[in-house]
Amino acid sequence: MLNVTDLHIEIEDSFIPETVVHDFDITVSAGEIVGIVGESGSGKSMSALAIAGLLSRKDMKKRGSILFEGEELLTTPRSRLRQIQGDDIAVVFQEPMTSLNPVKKIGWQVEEALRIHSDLPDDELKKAAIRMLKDVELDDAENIYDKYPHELSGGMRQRVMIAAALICDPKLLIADEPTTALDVTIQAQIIELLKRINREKGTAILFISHDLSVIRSLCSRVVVMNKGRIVESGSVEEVFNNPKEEYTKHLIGSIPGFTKIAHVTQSENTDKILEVDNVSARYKKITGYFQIGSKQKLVVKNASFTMYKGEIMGLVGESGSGKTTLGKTILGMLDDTEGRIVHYSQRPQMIFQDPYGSLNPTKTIGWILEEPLRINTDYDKEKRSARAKEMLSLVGLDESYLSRKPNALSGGQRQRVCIALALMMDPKLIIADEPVSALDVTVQEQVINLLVKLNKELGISILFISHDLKVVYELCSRIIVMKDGVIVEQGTDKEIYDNPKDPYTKQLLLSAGYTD
Amino acid sequence: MKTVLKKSITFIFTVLLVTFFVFIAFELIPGDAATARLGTNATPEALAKLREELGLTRPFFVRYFSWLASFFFGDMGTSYSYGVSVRSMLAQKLPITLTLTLMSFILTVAVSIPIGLLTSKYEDRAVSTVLDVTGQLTMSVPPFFLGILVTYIFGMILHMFTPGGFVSYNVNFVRFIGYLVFPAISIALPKAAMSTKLLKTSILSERNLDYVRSAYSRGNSTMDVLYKHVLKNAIIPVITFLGMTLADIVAGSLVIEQVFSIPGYGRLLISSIANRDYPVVQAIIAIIAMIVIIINLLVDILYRVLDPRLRDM
Amino acid sequence: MDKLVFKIKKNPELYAGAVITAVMLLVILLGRLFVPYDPDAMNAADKFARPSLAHLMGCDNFGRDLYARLAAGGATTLFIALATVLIGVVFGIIVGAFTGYYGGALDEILMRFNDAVLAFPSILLALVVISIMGSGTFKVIISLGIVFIPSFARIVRSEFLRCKNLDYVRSARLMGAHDLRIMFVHILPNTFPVLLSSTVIGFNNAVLAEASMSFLGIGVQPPSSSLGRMLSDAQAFLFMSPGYAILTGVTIALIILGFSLLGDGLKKNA
Amino acid sequence: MSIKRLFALAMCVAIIPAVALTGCSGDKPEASSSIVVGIPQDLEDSLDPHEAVAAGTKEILFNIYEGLLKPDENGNLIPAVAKEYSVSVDGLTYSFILRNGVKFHDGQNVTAEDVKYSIEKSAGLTGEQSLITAFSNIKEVNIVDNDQVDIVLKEKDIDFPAYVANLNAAIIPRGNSTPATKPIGTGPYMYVSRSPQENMILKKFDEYWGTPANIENITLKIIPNADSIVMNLNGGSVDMFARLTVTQTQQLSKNFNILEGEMNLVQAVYLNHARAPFDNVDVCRALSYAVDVDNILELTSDKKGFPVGSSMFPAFKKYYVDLTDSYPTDREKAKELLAKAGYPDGFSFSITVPSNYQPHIEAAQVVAEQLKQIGVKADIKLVEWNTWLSDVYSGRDYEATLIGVDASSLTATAMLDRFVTDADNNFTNYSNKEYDDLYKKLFVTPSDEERVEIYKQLQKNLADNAANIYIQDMAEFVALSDKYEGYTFYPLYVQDFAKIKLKGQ
Repeated sequence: MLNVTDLHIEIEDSFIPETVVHDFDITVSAGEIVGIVGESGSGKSMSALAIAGLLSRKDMKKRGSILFEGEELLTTPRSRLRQIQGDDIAVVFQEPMTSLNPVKKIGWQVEEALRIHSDLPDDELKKAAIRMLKDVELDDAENIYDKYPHELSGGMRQRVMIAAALICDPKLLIADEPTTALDVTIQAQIIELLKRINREKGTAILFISHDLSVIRSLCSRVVVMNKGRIVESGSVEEVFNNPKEEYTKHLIGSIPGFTKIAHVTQSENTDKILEVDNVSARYKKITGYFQIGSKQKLVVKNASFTMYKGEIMGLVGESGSGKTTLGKTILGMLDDTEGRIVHYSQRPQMIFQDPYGSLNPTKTIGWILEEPLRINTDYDKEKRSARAKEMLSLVGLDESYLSRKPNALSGGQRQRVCIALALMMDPKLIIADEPVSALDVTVQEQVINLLVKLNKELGISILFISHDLKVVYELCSRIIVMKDGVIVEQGTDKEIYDNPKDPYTKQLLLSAGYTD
Repeated sequence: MKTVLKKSITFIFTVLLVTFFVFIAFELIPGDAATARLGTNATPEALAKLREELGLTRPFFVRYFSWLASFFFGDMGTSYSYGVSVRSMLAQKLPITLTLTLMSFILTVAVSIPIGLLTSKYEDRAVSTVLDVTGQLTMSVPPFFLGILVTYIFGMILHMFTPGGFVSYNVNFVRFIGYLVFPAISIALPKAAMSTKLLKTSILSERNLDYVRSAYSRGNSTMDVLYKHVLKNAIIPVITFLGMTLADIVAGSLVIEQVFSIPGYGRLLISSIANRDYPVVQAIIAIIAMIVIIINLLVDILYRVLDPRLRDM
Repeated sequence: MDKLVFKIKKNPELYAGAVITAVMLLVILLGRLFVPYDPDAMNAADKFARPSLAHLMGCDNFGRDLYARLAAGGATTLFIALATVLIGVVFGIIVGAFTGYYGGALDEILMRFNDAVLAFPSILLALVVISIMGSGTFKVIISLGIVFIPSFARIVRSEFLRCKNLDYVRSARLMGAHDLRIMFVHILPNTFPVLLSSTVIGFNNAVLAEASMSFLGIGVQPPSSSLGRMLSDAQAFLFMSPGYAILTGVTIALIILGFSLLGDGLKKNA
Repeated sequence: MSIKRLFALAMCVAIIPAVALTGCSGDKPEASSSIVVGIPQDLEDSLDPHEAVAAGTKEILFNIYEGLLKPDENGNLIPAVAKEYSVSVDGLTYSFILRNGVKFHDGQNVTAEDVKYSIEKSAGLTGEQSLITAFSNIKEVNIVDNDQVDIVLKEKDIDFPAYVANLNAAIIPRGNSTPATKPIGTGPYMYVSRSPQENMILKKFDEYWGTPANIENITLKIIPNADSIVMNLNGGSVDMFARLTVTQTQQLSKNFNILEGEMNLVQAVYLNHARAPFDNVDVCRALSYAVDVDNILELTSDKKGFPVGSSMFPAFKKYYVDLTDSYPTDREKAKELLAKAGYPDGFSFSITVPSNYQPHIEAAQVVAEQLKQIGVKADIKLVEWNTWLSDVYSGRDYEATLIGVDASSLTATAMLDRFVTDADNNFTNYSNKEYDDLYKKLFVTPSDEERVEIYKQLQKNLADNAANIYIQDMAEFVALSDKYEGYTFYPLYVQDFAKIKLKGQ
């Protein structure tokens, strides 16, 4: 059905034109699910968009051929291309938050492809749209039809995107990282939905992702890309069980969740580092006029746990479960809280999730690192920069980074600087709020190893907050599971992963791929 | 609904604040209505008598609140210099300025939206760069100079209107509107250029967002994407800008009325300030402030109608 | 060389703006330094003299050399606009920072003040302030400065609202930095790109406002002159020597054009 | 609302102005007997003749009101509401014989009661403050019979008839309760309506007792912005404009006749003698030597204007003495005098000028430039008219001011009374013993020749002591469209519309 041969894509953004995709070939037969995997910047999305005919920017040159049912898409006139788009080829994008027009109703957007490619009257369009919304397992579809995108959750919006794509029953669905921005439980549901549609409707799917485990559970064939070139391709079993290329091996090796790294068994050392006793936190939203009157929402409800010196403890839960708020409450960053928090170390530090927001873009790395010393100590310039250099080398970055600005660094490097920043005051306790979830798999692995090294060598205990059960399995010795602000279960990694008691924990483990 | 209530409270508070500003301002300006009236024949006793008569000797707060109370019930007092009720004077003057402001506003919208669309659609063609440059030029010329150029070219050379030939609305309505066309053009040109540029940049920035790509993926043509998807999002910042420019248009008419000798509020305000004619100045400034704030209120509501994300705020 | 051509193609406004602004500043500087005439020296014989070698741009109604006056007027206008924008930015930052960062009752009240001042058409407010303090270059600067504070305050406030919840601010607070340091050392530098482009726009508005004020007779007072003053004086001789008005008008237009293009260019690659 | 409709709306909105545009091309004012006269300022003070103060108001009210007597274009007093008058032997009682058949604009006949009421009101006998200082000399007003009224004075004052002809002594109907807003008089034109800051409409009074006016209706159009006056004249929307500057007249189109006359005022730099250094006569003389009047005229009004040497202008004919050459420009002498007065390297002072008089502002700039050459720095302080009135005129809080002073009534004393030490309108604080004695002698000498001699000595005194730096009686230009003729100049600050007529009418 789809046959792409030596596709080249060149971009002239900067002065010297840069080839982003080199001789890319792929074939997808009717009803087949093919995956493209690679790290960010490997050109996987670029090639998918080219196939969907969405790369029409003037500073971009495309060579090679894209045959779709015998028709050459690269050279067809736009008018013909427009007939195919939405009817035969449909696309689902990564960011559910921004891929829907914020000022238009859901129903109108779902039925849009049908309105373009058919001349059904409006009421027919509405019926088709509602049927489609039900088909993607959205309950009370009639009600959602008249809602606006901002009124739905991320998962529901992704389902709407899929409905909008499949309304004309296309032959090929291109899904560009549809599940990356979603929680693990919803991710599993979307994957199941795609499988069902492929089975029932026979729609071929071209699935693009950087998450190997998702590819493994969905696709029959896979293509591995790195820096714009195809490294290896073949059936999923072949590639995953005996990868030929070095790069593929390395990629598969760094999938977390199978090998334990840290193994500080919790000996009977009784000296605690942190005690959290019956803590709850409230989030105040000011609604009244002149600050009077406000709605209050309880985000954390009487959580209590204790942490011991030198331990890496996991705090797991989906987005909105209150895990980050609990982390902030422990550091006293929220003022509307109750309950007792006892610190057995001074100046605990925090590492934030979004590497782009956690470093002040206008300052140099050196300045940022020296800031805590400038505020809390009276070290002179030399002493401060010496300490900064020391910390940088500890996290594996050389001195040249001191004079650089955050936006000149990659995501991984920035996260290392955040860690260095946290270490400047040599804390005994670090609260890491999803430090690796925004990073690529290979980079994720490096940061995790760094955290383990710090825990071993400096004895720093870490409260590791995450929604990724696989990373938590690798890293943490004891784990707390939270749901809607309440701690549902806590225990050692064996107790949680081998015989979970709470039904919610079981469901979490299932969708993370731990089928025992 | 609650936000409207909140907004109207801020509206009243702001108007009060504005009138209070004006009152204090007048306390500080040297000279008062009495010296203005008596001029070179002012003798100390005459000044004292006239001040008594005009009630200028009452303490500051008494004067402010009595003015406020009467203003609230629509009685704006009598003008010191004309001896006529302020309301009747304003009833004559404000319609002229309001019509001029309205015409300039309509012209701004009528010019900026089509041209904004045009330049963003054919972005790299020569015509849009030419329009952009002329737009920049009209924005860089002081408004009164633009007024003079318009009068000079259209009035003296092309004789499309007689400079100074203002005709009041109750005399001949068509000629009244006809004459106001050119002053409206002189006010509207720079504002139209600004909003065109804003619309163009807003459209171009909306175009790079994800939902536009998904619209294309469903088979929309460039025109469909522009009209069905982008325009409604792009128009939102332009609406706020247009709302804000209204305050400038009102100020602009103050200057343009001088150039085109239009007896709107502008001239009356300046002479009343010179003659320390408090009631007239107070009334004009309060009314203008109210108009501007009402417009901001309307823009805010329109903002919520256009952008569903704000509806529940 | 073609690397430069590529850059210009990428951001034409920046380069066009920079060139025009540089030329205008050069013209004014040359006028101030090398023109042999004192801008106020009157000479009855040269009344309305045509541009000639002796007087590059001719003379005005008092026989004063127009180029010298344009240079002097240009310098005054630039000085006024700069000083006005300075007042507007400095106080705008202070007001914007505190209202944006702290919020609460202080924010509500100051914002209401802001709305009240913004509800005043700017020239009107300047008119009232001038009538209180009398006219003259410094009075013009103070009155325009006051008028510009609210718009800058509003811009700075929205930037502070955007930045105050970002992680790097939280981590600064976590390190024990007190609020003032966070506001002015951490957050403020991040507002500079937005502040820069609005400063340029503010500068242009100041030049235009000064011209309107001179037209209403409340701007800079003779014999010192600004471009706005000269333009409104030149208007009286429009028919006799149109050169006077046109040259002054073109000077103002080019200065503003240069700065607005520069502003757009800076915004584009900020 | 779909985008298509929004676009359509925008388009049709743009068409409205185009349509309206065609509607206004042919709007030439119809040439029947009407005229549009431009005035720079609205009549912002009261329309009651006994309260009107501003010169701009009085020059218009001259067409609406008349007193018992009336000045003519040569400065003589001609009978108006009164047919004739006679003076008693002791010079204390003036008997006025009323002209019968004189009507007010509301059709009522003028009665003796109206005359008594008007004179007593304007003299301040009925409580209000009188605008004519000399009227405080009136003891009583008696009605002899219904066409004779006697006015009895406290002391002799041979200038009394001139005060009666002053506009502030006009005759108004007793019945009119609101003269300030609804003027009713006996003049050739009657008031119709006004719209503040826009216009005032006057109409010919058909039952006028004297020679009737020619033009049927007059529209006084207010054009506040000096620079758009030329535009409006050339544009054809205004037919006549008085008191133009030279530069404005030079830019008018061919179809305007430019008539030249005198403004009848003394433009000078008035020095505040209570303030150093102007309390030193040598300093005042030094400045007078430094100021070159011809250069001022050359720069500001193309040499048009009549230099004066003292506080009197040529229109007063026999009372005027030409002192223009008392201070020929001599910078060396000026520097000597300055050194002698203790200011070898000059001093600095401020010249306050009202911001609404462009000619005075221009003259001040030239004076400042000239004084620079003797090391004296004069900076110009522009103030609003109202601030000038309160600070400079009544407050006398200034160093020097450049203004034009006119005669409040047709008497020579009106120009000279303000320099008597204790006169309350002596805003220059001039105080000179010989001047005061000479002035008092004026009221005692009956014979005209001696009075003329005293007036001349008073003027010499002002010139010798350089009381002020005298410049000129400015030339006045009136632009009149060639469709009209007959504009006549008066030695007073008035515009007489009655004499204007259509060409060939």
